[in-house]
Amino acid sequence: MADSLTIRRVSASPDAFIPISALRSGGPTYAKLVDIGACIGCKGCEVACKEWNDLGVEPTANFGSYQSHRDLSPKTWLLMRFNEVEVDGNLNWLIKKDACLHCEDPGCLFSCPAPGAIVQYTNGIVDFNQESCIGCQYCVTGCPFDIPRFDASTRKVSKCNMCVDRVEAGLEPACVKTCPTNAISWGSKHDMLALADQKVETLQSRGYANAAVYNPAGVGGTHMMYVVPHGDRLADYSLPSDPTASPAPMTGLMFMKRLGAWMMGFGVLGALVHFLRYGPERLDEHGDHRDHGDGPAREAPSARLGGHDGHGDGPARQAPSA
Amino acid sequence: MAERLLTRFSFFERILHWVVGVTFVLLLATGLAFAYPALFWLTALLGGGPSARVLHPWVGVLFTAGMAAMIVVWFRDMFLSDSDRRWLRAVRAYATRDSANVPPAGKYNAGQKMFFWVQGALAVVFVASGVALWFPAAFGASFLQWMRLAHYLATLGGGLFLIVHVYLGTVAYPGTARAMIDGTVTERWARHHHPRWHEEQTRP
Amino acid sequence: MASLAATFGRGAMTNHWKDIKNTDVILVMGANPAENHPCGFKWAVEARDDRGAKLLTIDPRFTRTSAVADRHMQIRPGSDIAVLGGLIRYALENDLHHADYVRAHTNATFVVGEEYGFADGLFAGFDEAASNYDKTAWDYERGPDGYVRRDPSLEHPRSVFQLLKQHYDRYTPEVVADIAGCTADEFLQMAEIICSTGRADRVGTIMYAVGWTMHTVGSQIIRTAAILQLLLGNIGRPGGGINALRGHANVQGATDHAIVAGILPGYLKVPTPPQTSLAAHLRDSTPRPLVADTVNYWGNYPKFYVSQMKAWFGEHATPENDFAYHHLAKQDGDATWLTIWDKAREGTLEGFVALGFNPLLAGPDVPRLLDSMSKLKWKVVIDPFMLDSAEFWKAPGMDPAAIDTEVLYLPSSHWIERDGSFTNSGRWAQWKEKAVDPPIGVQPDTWILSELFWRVKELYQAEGGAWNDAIQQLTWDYLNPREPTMVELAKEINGYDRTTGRLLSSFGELADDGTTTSGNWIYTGSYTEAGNQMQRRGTADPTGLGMHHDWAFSWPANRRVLYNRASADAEGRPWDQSRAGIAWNGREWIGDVPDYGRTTPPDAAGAFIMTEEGVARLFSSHLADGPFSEHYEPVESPSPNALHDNVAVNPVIRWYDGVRESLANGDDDYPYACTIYRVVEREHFVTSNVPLLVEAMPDFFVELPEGLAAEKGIPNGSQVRVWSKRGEVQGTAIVTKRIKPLRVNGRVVWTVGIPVHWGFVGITQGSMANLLTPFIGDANTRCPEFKSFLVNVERA
Amino acid sequence: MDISRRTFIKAAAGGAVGVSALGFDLRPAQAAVRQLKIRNATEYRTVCPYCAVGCGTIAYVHGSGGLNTRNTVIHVEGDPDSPINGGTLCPKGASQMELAISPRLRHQPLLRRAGAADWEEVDWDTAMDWFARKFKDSRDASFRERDDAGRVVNRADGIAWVGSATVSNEDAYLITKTMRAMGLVYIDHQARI
Repeated sequence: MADSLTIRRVSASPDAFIPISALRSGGPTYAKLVDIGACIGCKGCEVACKEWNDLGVEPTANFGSYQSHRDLSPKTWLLMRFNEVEVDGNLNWLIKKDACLHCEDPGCLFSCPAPGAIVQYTNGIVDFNQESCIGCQYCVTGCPFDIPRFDASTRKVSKCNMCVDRVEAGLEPACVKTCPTNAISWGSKHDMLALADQKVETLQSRGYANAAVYNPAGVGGTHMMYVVPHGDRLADYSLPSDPTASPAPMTGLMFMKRLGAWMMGFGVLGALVHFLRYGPERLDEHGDHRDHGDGPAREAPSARLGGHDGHGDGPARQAPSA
Repeated sequence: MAERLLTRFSFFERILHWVVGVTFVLLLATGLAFAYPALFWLTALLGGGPSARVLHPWVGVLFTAGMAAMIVVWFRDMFLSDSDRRWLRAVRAYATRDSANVPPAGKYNAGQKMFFWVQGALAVVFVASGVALWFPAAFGASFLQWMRLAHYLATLGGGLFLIVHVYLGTVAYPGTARAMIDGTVTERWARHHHPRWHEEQTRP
Repeated sequence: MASLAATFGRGAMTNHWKDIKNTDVILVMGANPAENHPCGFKWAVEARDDRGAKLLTIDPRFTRTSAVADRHMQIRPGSDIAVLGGLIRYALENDLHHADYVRAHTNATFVVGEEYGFADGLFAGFDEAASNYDKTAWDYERGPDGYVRRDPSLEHPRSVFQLLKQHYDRYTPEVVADIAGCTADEFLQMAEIICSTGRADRVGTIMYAVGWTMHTVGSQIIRTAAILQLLLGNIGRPGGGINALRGHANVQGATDHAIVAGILPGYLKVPTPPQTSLAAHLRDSTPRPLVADTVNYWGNYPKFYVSQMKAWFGEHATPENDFAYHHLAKQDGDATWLTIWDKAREGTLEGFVALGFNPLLAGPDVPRLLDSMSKLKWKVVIDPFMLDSAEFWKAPGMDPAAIDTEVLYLPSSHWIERDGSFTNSGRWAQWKEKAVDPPIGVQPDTWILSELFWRVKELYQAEGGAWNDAIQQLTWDYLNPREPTMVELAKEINGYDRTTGRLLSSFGELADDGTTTSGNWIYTGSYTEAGNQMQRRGTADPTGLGMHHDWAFSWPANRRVLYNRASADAEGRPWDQSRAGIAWNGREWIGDVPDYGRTTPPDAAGAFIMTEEGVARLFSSHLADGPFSEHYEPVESPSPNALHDNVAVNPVIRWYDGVRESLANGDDDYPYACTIYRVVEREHFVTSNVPLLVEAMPDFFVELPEGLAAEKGIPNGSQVRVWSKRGEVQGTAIVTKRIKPLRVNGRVVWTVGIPVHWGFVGITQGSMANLLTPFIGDANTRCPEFKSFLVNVERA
Repeated sequence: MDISRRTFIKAAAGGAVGVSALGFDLRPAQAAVRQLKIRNATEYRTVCPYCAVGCGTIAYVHGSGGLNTRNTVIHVEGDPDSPINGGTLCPKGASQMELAISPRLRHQPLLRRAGAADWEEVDWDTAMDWFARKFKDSRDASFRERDDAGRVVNRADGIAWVGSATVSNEDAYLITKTMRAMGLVYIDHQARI
């Protein structure tokens, strides 16, 4: 088996946050680079993705756009989004390939409660394993890019797997292979970063002063990076400007889970200690503690009222249910 | 001759208790399975991961129904009285079996009443956050993350309470659990734990 | 392509796809390659990113090509000649033309006769009654030697150069802006970039497609661009050229092999009735040199023609019977698409066969086509898929009971089930392997054609009938006569030496005495004794210019860039050493396969070997509507002709019966300009059978400018109705910023866009765009004016 | 996607996950993914059937080609060697496998009689006989050996043949050769439209 499929992280493992690569050496790390400045929005990648991965067809209807689907879906892992924006009086048709970014620190994986349902290979690919997926959709909430999609009929979540079957066989992902204008490149993360810098320079020389590489640090960088002509207008590309793999509630949750584990442990332990100290309560025939039987006299005479009289028996048994 | 028994909980109340109790344990177990990978095997209680994920909210529906009924049936009994407040101040004495310094309780002591109200409040949190997590498509990611936190905190609270509840109801106080089994307690038990209730029950 | 032949001698994309990477400026106009030729367009993006080339689009819409362009200028549909004419003027006015190139390689120096003139929208020689020109009025002036008089100084007032300057002088930036609707500033910014290539060290290319051809002035639009490229010295050079982007897999090949009215394979001419003998036909078809120093390669026409007749009729083509000259029909008048349907409408056409073609949706004026089709006696449709054309009697609004046309549908196999070759836009004939057998129940085109041939032939043998010698004597020496193989046909196309029986290796070996055969002379060399050259898959690229001579076969003679002699100066030195097409090393030409003899010295003849002038024609008498181009309005136009409204439209177009009445010119009920086009997710009509592509672009739509949509109360995504005087369509509105209002001759003109891909057969159905289009065509090619007409719009 | 084909090598079922702090790790080290679907396919070099860029493609075919088999196209993608497209394909090219095996492909000749509201199925032999008969009759009816001026024209004006710009060069040549020999002049294809 190819080295590139050595697993780096597995969802719902006690230390999903600690890369296994700290323990095992991996193979190459790959990255996909999407040059939005060279993208013609032909949907070649979208169609190639569907064809290669046998995702199937879902009925669509034109909703007043060149965009084929309104949103990603379990059958559409890659969607070209179209947005017409005027920048400094010049019309820009912003076309963005929307698909999994394969974060270095994958929020989906961190969110996933099902062991092994999400894995990250040392080559950078974050892959969903549907056999282990329990359908909780926590990955959807954990993804800062809103990528995974839940299929209600199979109760599984899916997303782009970077054509891991092709990558494993030494091929590039289907979208990369097909892209007519070289707007998608494939190679080692190092090379793609270097290429991204070159592309940014080219864009800047063509007048896109704010051209930038999108490889957000909040998720440790991504294995699908963008070269964005208008780096100052990320929102127009529906790219979050500051995505994070560990948002406040999730950090809180992680902390509380650890704390909670201790608390519950101590809870059980506390009960045990209490039991050992005080033991099971033993009552004398009056309902007093035997071990405290010689304590001070009770103030409440009522406590003994009717103690052994027995005449309260009948009504008492019936009263609550009457 | 056998000791005289007092009826503490009706059949219906016991059903309610166990509906809530069993569902809560199942929810807690599967919930902990989802929270702690090391406990993921607990999903086997509901048929494994995917099935546990499907059933957890439905069990939650049952739990919610039971909880709601419980509240309806019991809430009148659960208001804190002045003597309950005294009881609460003396909780340490209760915990250390210093019965002499525990103000006499009615049918429910203040601890039990607090347990009831806190569980009720937690149930509201469970249900509210649980519904959101059940139908995540209808909510935003950030909101859901907060709901996950809320759901977990409720679990934690409920879990801790459960430990206390089970401990007190079983090994710590023998004779207590039967109130939820055959519905009765011994007079001796009643006189000791709920003197005022015992008094009411035994008043001619 | 008529205009490219009229200018350069050959009617094809001058360069090829990968060559576009070598350019400095790419003007995309009348094309939308990002959508219609994405994988070829990659080379434009590569030039942009790797060379810093400027990518420009001029179009009625901001297209997906514009999305990656450096600059886009919106113009009104049908105003292309004004813009290009303005560019010519800008180049000349600012002395930006490549003077050495123009002097060496064009007919700028040629002196035109005194009769020539241009006034009020008409060139000299106009015959009002016949609506055509007497082209002798455009003849060159001859010198005492019988050859054309030339003035190397370019100062003769009747030199082509001076006439050119004078003719286009009217196309000032203001006039351009007035006609096209852009601003003079926008135009000047474009002009500056485009005309920056008029230097030896810079080269620019033009990519165009049917956005130019589909106008009543289509040929002249291309002519204007060709003239511009010649002035800038961009023809024949790597990274240059004027590149016609073909729309179907084998448009180029099917045209080369002449499934086209008026020509025979290899662009030979169909004989006409006045040519009563072979000699007469050859005399009319073989050009005579106009100057002493021209190769005049078409002078070999007799060799090509006789070899073709030998290929077709073998021993039945003898010198005695004029090589079976009368075996071929003599064509009288036009026989192109519009005329075919006109004949059907008249009722003189009985039968119609459509193979791999959906004529109904192809248009124009579908209501008229339906009427014409219903008058046919019979129709045969051969295609892997059911076509709207085969079911025209079921079209919306048709009553089958009222239609007597009998229709036969034959399911044929498709490309992946057949071997054979496709010739791409860049003239590369690539052999494809057969991957699988056709499904059971399906027959290959070759089988269908052979069966038809044999059954007709046998019927004639059995029962006699009209003269049929040509059928009986047609060469059919295939091993399995009921289904010739692709290899047999490829060899027949290449041709043999009849004396040795060997395959020819070059059209240079063809003879006019019947000793050689060649089905199509430009493909001679494609299947030689060395094997199938079209099947070669060598990837070497020693020049680094992407010529790949070992990959497939490029006609003619495996030449990758046409007219490459012009990539070097008069002495044979490349204009730009870093992008040398060919170079003279003192003994021979090195680089590309030279468009010239390999050892012919640079000064021996003009660079353009296919013209009788030996040079390229800035001034050309080969088109019907003028030696220079002129802006005429579309037949349906939202604007008067700003230059000469008395001759508003092309004066020599053919008006078919009833067409004038079907136009809405000057009618306020149809105020908006409309244009139709393809989108990348679809290819005409066949893709309506491909689920993934239907998913990617599901429904018929109408692109509306934001302002117009607001004015009409049409929200994005709502249903909208668009109608012309001929028909109406309905679809989803895409309200867009990508089409702006234009100010044309002082009034605001809105443009509406409509895609062409839908019909009533397919996974999804939608309106036929050609319900709207007018039944009128270009003066030369009869290519219908799909790209510019008038409509009205409302919310449905 | 048939995920069941994807198998993970699992250390153990049911959440037995490792504790790296203890020096061992029970988490899976490697994963097997869906098998490359073209792994055992035969490759054929062909050319995209859509526009005229002429992209080189590779058709992947399943089936041994043995006597008892009929092969099937399972995938088509770009030929990386092609100097034209370098392996890339637009959406049309990328989905051409679907064109090749479209469920809408027809396998039966159909005939629509005059005035009929629907098709009727005919066999190939009947269809071709019908075709040849119509062709000959219309040719005979419209054929002119000489025009009004008495010049030889040998022309059949009653039949038009259109198409196609989508057939191979060899078929295109055969169409022209055959139809010109039949005396047709109304011959055209998509170049114009």
